[in-house]
Amino acid sequence: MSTQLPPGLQLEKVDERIMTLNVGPQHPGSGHMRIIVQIDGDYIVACDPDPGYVHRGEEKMAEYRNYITNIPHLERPVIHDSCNILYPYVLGAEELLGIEVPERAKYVRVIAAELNRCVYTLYWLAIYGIFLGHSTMFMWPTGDRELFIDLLEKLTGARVTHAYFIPGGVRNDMPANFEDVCLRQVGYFEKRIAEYADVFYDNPILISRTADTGILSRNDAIRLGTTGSVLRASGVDYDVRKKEPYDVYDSMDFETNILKAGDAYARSKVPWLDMMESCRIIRDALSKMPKSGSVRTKLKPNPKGGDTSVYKRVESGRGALGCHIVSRKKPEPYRVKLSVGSFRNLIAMPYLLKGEKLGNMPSVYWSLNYWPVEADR
Amino acid sequence: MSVIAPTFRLSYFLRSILDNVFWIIVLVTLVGIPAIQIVLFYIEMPVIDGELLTPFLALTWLADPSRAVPIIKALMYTDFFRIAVFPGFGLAALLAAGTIFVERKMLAKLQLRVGPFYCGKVEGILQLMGDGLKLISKEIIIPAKADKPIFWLAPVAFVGTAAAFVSLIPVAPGWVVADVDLGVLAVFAVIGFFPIVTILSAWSANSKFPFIGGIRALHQMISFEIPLILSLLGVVMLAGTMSLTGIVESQDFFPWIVFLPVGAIVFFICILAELERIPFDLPEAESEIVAGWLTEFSGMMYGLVQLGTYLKLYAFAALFTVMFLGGWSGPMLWPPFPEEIITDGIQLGPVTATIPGLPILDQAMLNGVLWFLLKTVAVIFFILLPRGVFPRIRIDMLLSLGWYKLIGLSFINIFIALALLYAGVLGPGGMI
Amino acid sequence: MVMIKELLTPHNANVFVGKLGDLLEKAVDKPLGYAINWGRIWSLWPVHIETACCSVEFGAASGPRYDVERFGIIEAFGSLRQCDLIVVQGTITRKMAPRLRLVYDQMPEPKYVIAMGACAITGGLYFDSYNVLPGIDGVLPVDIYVPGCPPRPETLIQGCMLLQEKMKRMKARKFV
Amino acid sequence: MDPLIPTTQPFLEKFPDVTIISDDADRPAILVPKEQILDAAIFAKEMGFDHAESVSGVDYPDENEIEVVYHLGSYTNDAMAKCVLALATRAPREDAPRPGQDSTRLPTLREVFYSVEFHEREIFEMLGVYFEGHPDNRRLLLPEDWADLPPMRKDFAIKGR
Repeated sequence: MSTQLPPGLQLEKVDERIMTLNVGPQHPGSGHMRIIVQIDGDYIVACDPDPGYVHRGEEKMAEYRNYITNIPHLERPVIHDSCNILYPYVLGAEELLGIEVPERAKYVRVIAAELNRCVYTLYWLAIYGIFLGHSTMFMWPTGDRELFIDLLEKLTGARVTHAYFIPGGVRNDMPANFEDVCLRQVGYFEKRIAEYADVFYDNPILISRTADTGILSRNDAIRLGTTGSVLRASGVDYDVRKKEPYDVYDSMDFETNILKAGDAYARSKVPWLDMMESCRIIRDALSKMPKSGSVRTKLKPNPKGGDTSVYKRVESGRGALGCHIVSRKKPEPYRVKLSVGSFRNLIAMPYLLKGEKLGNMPSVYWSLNYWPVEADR
Repeated sequence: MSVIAPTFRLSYFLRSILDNVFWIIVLVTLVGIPAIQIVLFYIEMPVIDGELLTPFLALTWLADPSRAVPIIKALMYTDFFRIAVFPGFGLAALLAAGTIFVERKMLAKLQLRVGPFYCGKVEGILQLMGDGLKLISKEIIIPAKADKPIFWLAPVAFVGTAAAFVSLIPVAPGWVVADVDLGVLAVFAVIGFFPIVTILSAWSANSKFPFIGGIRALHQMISFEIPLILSLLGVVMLAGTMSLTGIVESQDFFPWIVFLPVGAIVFFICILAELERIPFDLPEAESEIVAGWLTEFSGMMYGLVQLGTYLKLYAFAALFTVMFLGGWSGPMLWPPFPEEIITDGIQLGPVTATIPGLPILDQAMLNGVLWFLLKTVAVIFFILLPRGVFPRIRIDMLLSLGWYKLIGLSFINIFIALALLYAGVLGPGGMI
Repeated sequence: MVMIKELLTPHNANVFVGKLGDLLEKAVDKPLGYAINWGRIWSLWPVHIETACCSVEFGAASGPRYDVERFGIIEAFGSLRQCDLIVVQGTITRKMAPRLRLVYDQMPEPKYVIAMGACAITGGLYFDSYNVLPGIDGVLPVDIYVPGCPPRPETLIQGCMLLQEKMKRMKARKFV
Repeated sequence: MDPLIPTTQPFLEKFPDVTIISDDADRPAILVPKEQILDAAIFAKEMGFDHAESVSGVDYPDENEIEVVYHLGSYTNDAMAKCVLALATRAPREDAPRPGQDSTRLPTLREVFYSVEFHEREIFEMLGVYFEGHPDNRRLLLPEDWADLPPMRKDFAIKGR
């Protein structure tokens, strides 16, 4: 009888001390997912994430569209990081279709991807702030995020859904005086981001609340296959931009931020440090890029891929983002699989939340750099 | 404001209020005044200037202002006026409303926003009225398995407890609803009701998140009541009295915060915790337990709880003022009442009206109220400020803060007070 | 005298009381109804339910640049029992639809629905997906449609203002 | 950086049945029969691949098989950081699938690579491949009342196409 019920709703015979809480999908601290938490007093004894509330079948839809028309819907899982989520798909399609990318387009892509990483991370930081009850930390990043959105709007023409990367380069060239505006706003942001430390990262309450909670050791981080900031906060030196540079990241000047602690505080601090590196990369790319030239290679109409498969990956705001495209000599890809950072980090959630206090649930959950829409695809 | 909203809403609103007033006057004339007349013949009236106040006299004030003054004075000294209007509920509710609005605007300014802006045309000052009118008219949902009588009772009891707390606060010399000899003890007795009301409402809702929130509130309030009480003992020792009025009078020359800063800090932190304000707003932590013990309240029940919360905020701020900042005492700021109005009367062009009994309020009282309000508003401001700066802390950190650190600090405070007392510096018969 | 006795029947008394009640209601209802409607217009508290990616722009709308609190709309309110507005932020999947309806049913009257984004209106980009509903019309009664993919925050704010316009023309139901 | 370690050759030496699909230095790909996948995974782990980046399932109705591709990467070995090994295996496909009860089965790799847990759950609901030994073969992303074919199979046509 109980097998007919959906997961998490089974009427199990449990200890009377244990209370089951449904956190989500309508819950101010869950986002687009449900976490079934069982608590004993103030301690979480079991946690079962239940994603899939935004499962829209992107991968199935990709099989019915050709390589170009796949672009708009494949960026929807993370609309505030849309350049980065398109990046592996575009790289893979270029390899399948055999297209060379002009040099200038590579730099424009790097700039757009780093700007978009800042947009994503600022939104993530805003939600992290409100999850900890710090409403000022919601508002400040949300306001500063608009600067980068302005820049991307100038570059691509859309506020969040850019559809800017296409196989063969980018859709259009940089507008005039973009470089000046970009440098000015990045310069302002670098000053501003230091203020976040005053109000948030150096706050004694925040430190005492998030430090030593949800500790993910180095071995566990590797074993669970986590990625991105979660991995780097546990002391593993792995950044796809460094380890397997794509486009022109090998000539960029930046560092990989690694923290050893592996707790929620370290996990919340790595993206913040990464944003500073993003600013460095943007400055570097703007100075090194060719000042003129083409930004896209023209495609043949309805291009067909070979009879092969590719796996490309990039470093997105949430970690390594892979795209596995299987092609079978058709204008449409035979199979597109997005291996997203959120889905890979999700596995750490039941592991980390077990034994934590209920009050730590929001901070540990959101420190996993998890965006439910992306995980559901 | 916009193209799609061309009409001026406030004028409609004011017209509707005028409409309301008109109909109220009509109804009062037809129904109310006869009823009052009937009632007045049966109840005992106060004696003013050796003359029994009859309904006839009571109605003459409509025609003769000089007769109005003694009646107003008499009414001002009735218990009902004190409870409902001046040192009691009316003042507190007014301050509470102001607090909510100032909180929203101040938080918005901290966060580089504007806050409520369009409601009421001028910086959104009518925002609170809008919220209140909406909450009054909203459906009230009672959960199916709730304990209905207790669930209904809880918001009312919460506001009632908060109002009882307000009634103990002395605002000016002689202006207090209930001047209890053991005022501090009475305050603690009233505060002790808040956890009970909270846990009753949380339990009766028969829902998980209110239950967790209620348990958290219970833990928090009870563990912070002990340092709250202990931190006030120093003041009580030095003042030599438990009456709140007596404590204020003992601070004529200097407020106790000068000698007992430790106690003041402990008391302030305890206030934040008792009021469930950030960083101690665990019972209402949205991201963990939806809205804590307020989760199941809808409509005006929620409105009542909010009103009670802000009444409580005012009462605690006022208690801080009374205990540590010297209450109404302060240098005379209020300008003296013009002498010629008392002797010669008010001159309005050719007409001179001599009104005996003016001024209604004396200078000392007005000055006291002014100082009291200034200090209280400053304390309220400091209570609101942490909301923009701090994240929320965790329940175990909160409890260890309450039990280990604050209790220790409040004992240190007591030792300081005892040392000052036995050294003969302060206190009854002290040097100062 | 006989006539007065005949007039004072229980039926006539009932009619008289009823008329008096009508008069009282007329005296109170219209201005009070207006005041209550005015209060509802300026105090729309949205439920915190995120259904898809439009929630990013919903969050941006409450940020410092757009700041919907100017219109009395407090974002991220705790419990749905105190909310009056439900902004459906994007795609509704088959898994989310029953939950959305549940949230709507749990809210107290009066309640309003804004369908934000192309997906919430027609299914949008996901018109041929196997797990997405073609719009939320079959789930909730929608008051305002805000198109866009995602709508800019300005569009959302204009949608809220259109809802205020619409509410102005609605008759405030008697306070429940 | 160190020279890349050859990855496909040792597999061929140890398991003669495997087919080498790609011998690229960064993206080696091999196809292993389903009986040997567990041993091959253990061998890959010994070689230095310590986590699974992605698990994707591809449906081949022409060949009547469903392919499951494990993309394995390495965090610990710096020389292999660039390398992503595609370890593919194939399960028989049935025309009328009954997920969990038909012959579309594979041994789970969760004991070897813990990180495939959620990926395998996703493959189970999307393609109907039951992973034997997986502790948690429950539905993950699809609605609880999903009664149709597993959606990523090629014979599941989406509406209007």
